[in-house]
Amino acid sequence: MFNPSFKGGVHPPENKKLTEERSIENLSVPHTCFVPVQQHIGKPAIPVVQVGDYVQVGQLIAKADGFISSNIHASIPGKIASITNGPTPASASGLRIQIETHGNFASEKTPDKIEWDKLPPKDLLEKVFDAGIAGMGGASFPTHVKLSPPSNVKIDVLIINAAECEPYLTVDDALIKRSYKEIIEGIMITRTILGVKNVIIGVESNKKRSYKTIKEYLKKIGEKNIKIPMLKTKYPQGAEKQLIYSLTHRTVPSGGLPMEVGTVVQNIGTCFAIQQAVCYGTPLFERLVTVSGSLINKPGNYKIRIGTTIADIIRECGGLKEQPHKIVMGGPMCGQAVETTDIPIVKGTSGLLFLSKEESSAGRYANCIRCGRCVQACPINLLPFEIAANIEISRPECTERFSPLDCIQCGACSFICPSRRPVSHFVKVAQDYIRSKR
Amino acid sequence: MSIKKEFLKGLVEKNPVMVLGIGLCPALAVTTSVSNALWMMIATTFVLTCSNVLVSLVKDYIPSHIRIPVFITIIAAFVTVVEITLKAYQPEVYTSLGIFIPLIVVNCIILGRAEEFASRNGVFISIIDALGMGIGFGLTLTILAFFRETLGANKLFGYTLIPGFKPAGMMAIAPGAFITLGLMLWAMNRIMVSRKHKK
Amino acid sequence: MKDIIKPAAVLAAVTFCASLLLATVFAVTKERIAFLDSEAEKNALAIVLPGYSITGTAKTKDNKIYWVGEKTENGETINGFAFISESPGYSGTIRCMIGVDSNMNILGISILKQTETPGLGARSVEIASKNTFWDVITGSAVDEGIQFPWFQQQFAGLNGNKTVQVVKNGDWTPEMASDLVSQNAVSAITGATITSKAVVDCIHKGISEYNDIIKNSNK
Amino acid sequence: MEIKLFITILFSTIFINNYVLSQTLGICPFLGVSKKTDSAAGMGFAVIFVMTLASVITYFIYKYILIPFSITYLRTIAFILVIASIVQLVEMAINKLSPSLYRALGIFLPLITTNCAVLGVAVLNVDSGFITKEFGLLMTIVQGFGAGVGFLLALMLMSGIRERLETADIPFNLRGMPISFIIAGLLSLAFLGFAGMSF
Amino acid sequence: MDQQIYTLSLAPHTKNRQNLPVVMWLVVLSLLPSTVFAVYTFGMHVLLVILTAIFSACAAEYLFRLLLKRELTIFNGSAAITGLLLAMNLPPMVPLWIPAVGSVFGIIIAKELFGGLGHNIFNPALVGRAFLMASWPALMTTKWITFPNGTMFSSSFNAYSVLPQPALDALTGATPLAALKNVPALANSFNVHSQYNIYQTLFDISNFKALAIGNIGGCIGETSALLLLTGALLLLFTRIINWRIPFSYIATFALLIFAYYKLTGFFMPYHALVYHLLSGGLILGAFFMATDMVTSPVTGKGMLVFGAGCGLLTFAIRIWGGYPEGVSYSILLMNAAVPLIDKYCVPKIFGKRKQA
Repeated sequence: MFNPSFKGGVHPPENKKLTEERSIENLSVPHTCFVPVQQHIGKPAIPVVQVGDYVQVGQLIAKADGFISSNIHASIPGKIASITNGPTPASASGLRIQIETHGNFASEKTPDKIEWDKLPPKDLLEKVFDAGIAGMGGASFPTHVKLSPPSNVKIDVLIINAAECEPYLTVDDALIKRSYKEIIEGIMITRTILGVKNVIIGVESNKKRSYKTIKEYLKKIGEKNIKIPMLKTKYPQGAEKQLIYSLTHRTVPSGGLPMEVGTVVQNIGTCFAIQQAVCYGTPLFERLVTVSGSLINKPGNYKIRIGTTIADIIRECGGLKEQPHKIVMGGPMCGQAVETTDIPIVKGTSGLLFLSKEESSAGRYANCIRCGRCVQACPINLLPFEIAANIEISRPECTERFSPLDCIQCGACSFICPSRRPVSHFVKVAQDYIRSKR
Repeated sequence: MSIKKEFLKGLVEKNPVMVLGIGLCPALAVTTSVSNALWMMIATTFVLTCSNVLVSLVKDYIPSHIRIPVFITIIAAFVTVVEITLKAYQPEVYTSLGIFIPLIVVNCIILGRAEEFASRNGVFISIIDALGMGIGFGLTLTILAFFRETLGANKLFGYTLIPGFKPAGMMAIAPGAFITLGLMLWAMNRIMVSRKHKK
Repeated sequence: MKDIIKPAAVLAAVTFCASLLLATVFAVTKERIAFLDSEAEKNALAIVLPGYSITGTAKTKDNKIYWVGEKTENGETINGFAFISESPGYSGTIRCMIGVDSNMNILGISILKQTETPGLGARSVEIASKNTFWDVITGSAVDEGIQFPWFQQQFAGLNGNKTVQVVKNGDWTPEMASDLVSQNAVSAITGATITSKAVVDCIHKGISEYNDIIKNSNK
Repeated sequence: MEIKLFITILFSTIFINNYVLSQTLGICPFLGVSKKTDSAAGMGFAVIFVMTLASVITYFIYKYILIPFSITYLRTIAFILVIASIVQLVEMAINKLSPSLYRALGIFLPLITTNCAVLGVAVLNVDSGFITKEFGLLMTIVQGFGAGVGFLLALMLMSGIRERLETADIPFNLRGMPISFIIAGLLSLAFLGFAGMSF
Repeated sequence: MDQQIYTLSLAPHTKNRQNLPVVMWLVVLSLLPSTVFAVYTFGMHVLLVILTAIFSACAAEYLFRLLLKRELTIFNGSAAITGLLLAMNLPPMVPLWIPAVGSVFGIIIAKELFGGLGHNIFNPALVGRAFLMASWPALMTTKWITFPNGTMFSSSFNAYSVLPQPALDALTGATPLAALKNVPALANSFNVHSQYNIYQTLFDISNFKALAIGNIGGCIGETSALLLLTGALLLLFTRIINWRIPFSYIATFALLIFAYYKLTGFFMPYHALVYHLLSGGLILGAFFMATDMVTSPVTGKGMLVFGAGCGLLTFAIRIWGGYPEGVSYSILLMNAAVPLIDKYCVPKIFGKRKQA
């Protein structure tokens, strides 16, 4: 009842039942992969292979361009078939490295685990950078950047985001159930890199089993500095600033970064990737994806190679019951609807949903009835309906006093609106207008 | 031609209440009955005509920076004349118009015409202007009063209109005045717009 | 210097002329206004003190005027008193003149001033003509003679020492009169209970204010 | 007892007989300055100030000049000149003493001269017989102040509503003045709830 | 290769199930118990009044939108709710043209002229009622039904037969609140020098029962406190109405009423408090009319202020005002203040730094 939480938020129907109990399955390796060079926030990586080259799994194929960028690795062994533009999650036409399967998988041997606690933090950070890890929660911010705060900033808490507040998605849950030991190790590595002592893991109250698993394991290994309070189930509990507030009651200033209040937030999937990269030198070339929605025949939590196209995944998951109304990459609340099934999975793809019209269509929207639900739901305390009203009558210049730039695009307002108004879309328009004017 | 134009402009195209939006207080307050509205029209037109005449006569002798106080004094004098006369010879009208007789002074129509028209034009044309404006003002009041008296009291000139009809008392008080005038303005706007379309 | 003197002179001249004009108009109408005022007072007194002759006015301690009248009945001289009282109505103040005898029995009231809703509260002073607008314009109107508003008529004969009750029986008819007097009540104007109560309040206020004065002057 | 009387006067002028909404005085500035709440507040405070001041000054003029000389028929002319000069003087004084206040209120002051509610409150002070009563000065002050507060209240409510209606889908011909009258009518309908209130 | 083009749209891709029609019909559903009860106790005429009100509200909206060539919104149910709420605020025996005229005025003047649903400032049902009150007060204050054999007054009055018959008639012919307001005058005029007896009669336990159940004089929809609360619970449970407005409304009102009776030395302050809470339109107003989404504030703080304002005004009108009941006028008055409340009760934006 009194689980820690933030103000506002909504309770979307969870729809996690579809995949909650499914353990992680490996999806068969596709014949062809399209690996985009832009899978993270920052500059796109620069390809370091030529068409016709043969690559091994985990081989570097594109190099980070500068500090805020990430390395890209081959996800399947084979031949570089092309380096051309095509649809990617980031844009309708982005540079993709096409790899066609060639050669064998036998070389994929698990190397021996290294003893990371003997290495200095700088080397650990180097390994994270080499592995090309970017945040697995969705925003895909290069992890090594987050882990190297400026020297004048004092970080005292590391927050691990396992809230997974989006409906349908169960990847974090499934990962915890299977690899909680690795995750805790990853957390410890991250803690060492940052040089902080205290860690807080945020898990929503609807994932009781995962919560128990971690809690018991922590007790067993006698770790006292990692706390795991149970969060109230509420969307957007996993949004960075909301999570920080729920767990520490610190308020990240508007337009500011978590480190300004002495915190760093890492997704739980990222911790797992860090552990893999540091202990085994495995770069990030595959990830867990929840494939769900009412129209897919075999929903589940799959381990999928980066670059696998949606079309391949549909085939591997038993095909579709009928043509979906929408295909969404990510969660239904702030994920992205895609136009074609040619789009590949990237590092930040946590879910792939095949939604029917009943599940996802808003239909025509009606007048705002000023019920104030968007105001109650907004975790940032904005007045979304006012912004929407002004945009609707083409007065974007009047929206500035309602600070649309503070909006985190969580979509709670659109979700809750009884008039079915695309409120967060209107807010986005206002944001674009104000940004373009500056 | 010009005389006709100056006279007619007050009725429609520059109607003080409906178009310029001035002289609203008396328009709302005294329109509980048609006879009140007509008396208001007479009183206002009288003051307006007299002040226009006097202003256009003395306009050349008044230093421009004190013209407003002078105009106000002139208007106030005529208003008081009306006030005293009504009190002496029409005591019932005096009571029912009440405070709105002295308040003719601050009716923007009068000062507005003195400032805008009479202080720039000759005596005769100023009279025409005053008559047009006064009658335009009064006409609006009368129409408003007609709706309010018939619907609000089921009466016309104080006599029952349809025996048995239960009038809507709200029309006789302030809310009725506001709403009726609002609807009249709406109708006027619609007519004006459709006219413009035809042209 | 000239900049100040000339405007000042013009302004003074205009004001002077205006005052002169007004003084003239006032002088012409003065008598008529005075006549109307006294006439109005006389009429009101005739209503609230019916049959009494006014012997003079008196003042209370705080300078409020009241009227004293007398009439001879069965060889005895009876005093009557009239005074003015005010009370807030539905919109604005209601001012009444009230006539009582020395036992505080109400002889009559007259509403001097009210700004109530026409058709509702204002019916306290209106006499509904039975002629309709159409009767008047077709010339078939009947002369109804001088009438007195029924609402004010009801008050005559009530006991001012007791609370006057306002009852909602629908509009007053002569048949209701005896019943109402026995209840010390008046029938409210339909739909204007607030106004009706305000008039009653006005009477209560006036009577309580003048009660002692009148009792003392009687001795 | 006296306190109760003053509360009654104050309450009555603010709510029961609100100058704008139930007596339809001061409609022009009420509609003209109610587009934005900020300017409405500025105007409202300026009116409170001028009304209170005008009540006091006209009280003295009426009691100590007009009555002793038996020239009460000059009431209208005297009051309007006094109000015009008060406004002028206040404007100059504020300009000298507090330029920041002048920036906030200054632009509204000239508009007040033609606000019939100001002359209205002065005339009503006389009409309600406050001048000759005991505590008359206090009563006029309370009435003047209350009238100003009532004006501010009506103006603020109106401007809030009009600001909100900027995004409303009002029929085109109804925008601006007509809908403002409808709002005023509904406001005044709501204010009927105070009718007949007494303590 | 798959050439199918899928729907593109911005997030979110899922929607709350509670959309506009659902909201509207839930409101109707929550009003149903008290409506049915009213028809049962007051008779079939009440059903006609309710149907007339609903029909004319819908017809007015339909015709207005048709004439102005605007989108027809008649099926979103809001006009029907306006009609129903208006009918619930009318005395049971009004002639049928009263609900018709009231609905038409409310819908057209208070709602459609402002641009229809969502743009109106005032609650159309309350505007309709205020219009009827201002226009035909006689019809609006006399058409009550009394229960000669019902619980209200009859049994308790037998116990206090000191009261003369006319006083009994005066009390039973009115609504509970009007009866309460009349006590001093009644006591004076019928020579019952102590008001004690009359108050004791009014505050008899059987009357409180009647107030809760609803077999008592009053407007169509306001008499049964229990059934109204049942409906209100449904709305609170489905989160259609926010608890803040009813809570702060009733709390403020109760506090003021209690303080007033206590401070004026009234001998039965607790009874008076309960009597005030249960009688009149307080529950109907606080849960169903003050909470109208369009005409109430959007922010939490604003809702509390709004409710408190309603409570204060209701208290003032009931105690000092010209009418026995003040709920509808206080809500209407606070409706006017909503834009200002919204403007000045904006919540602090999360993480917003203070302007330097």
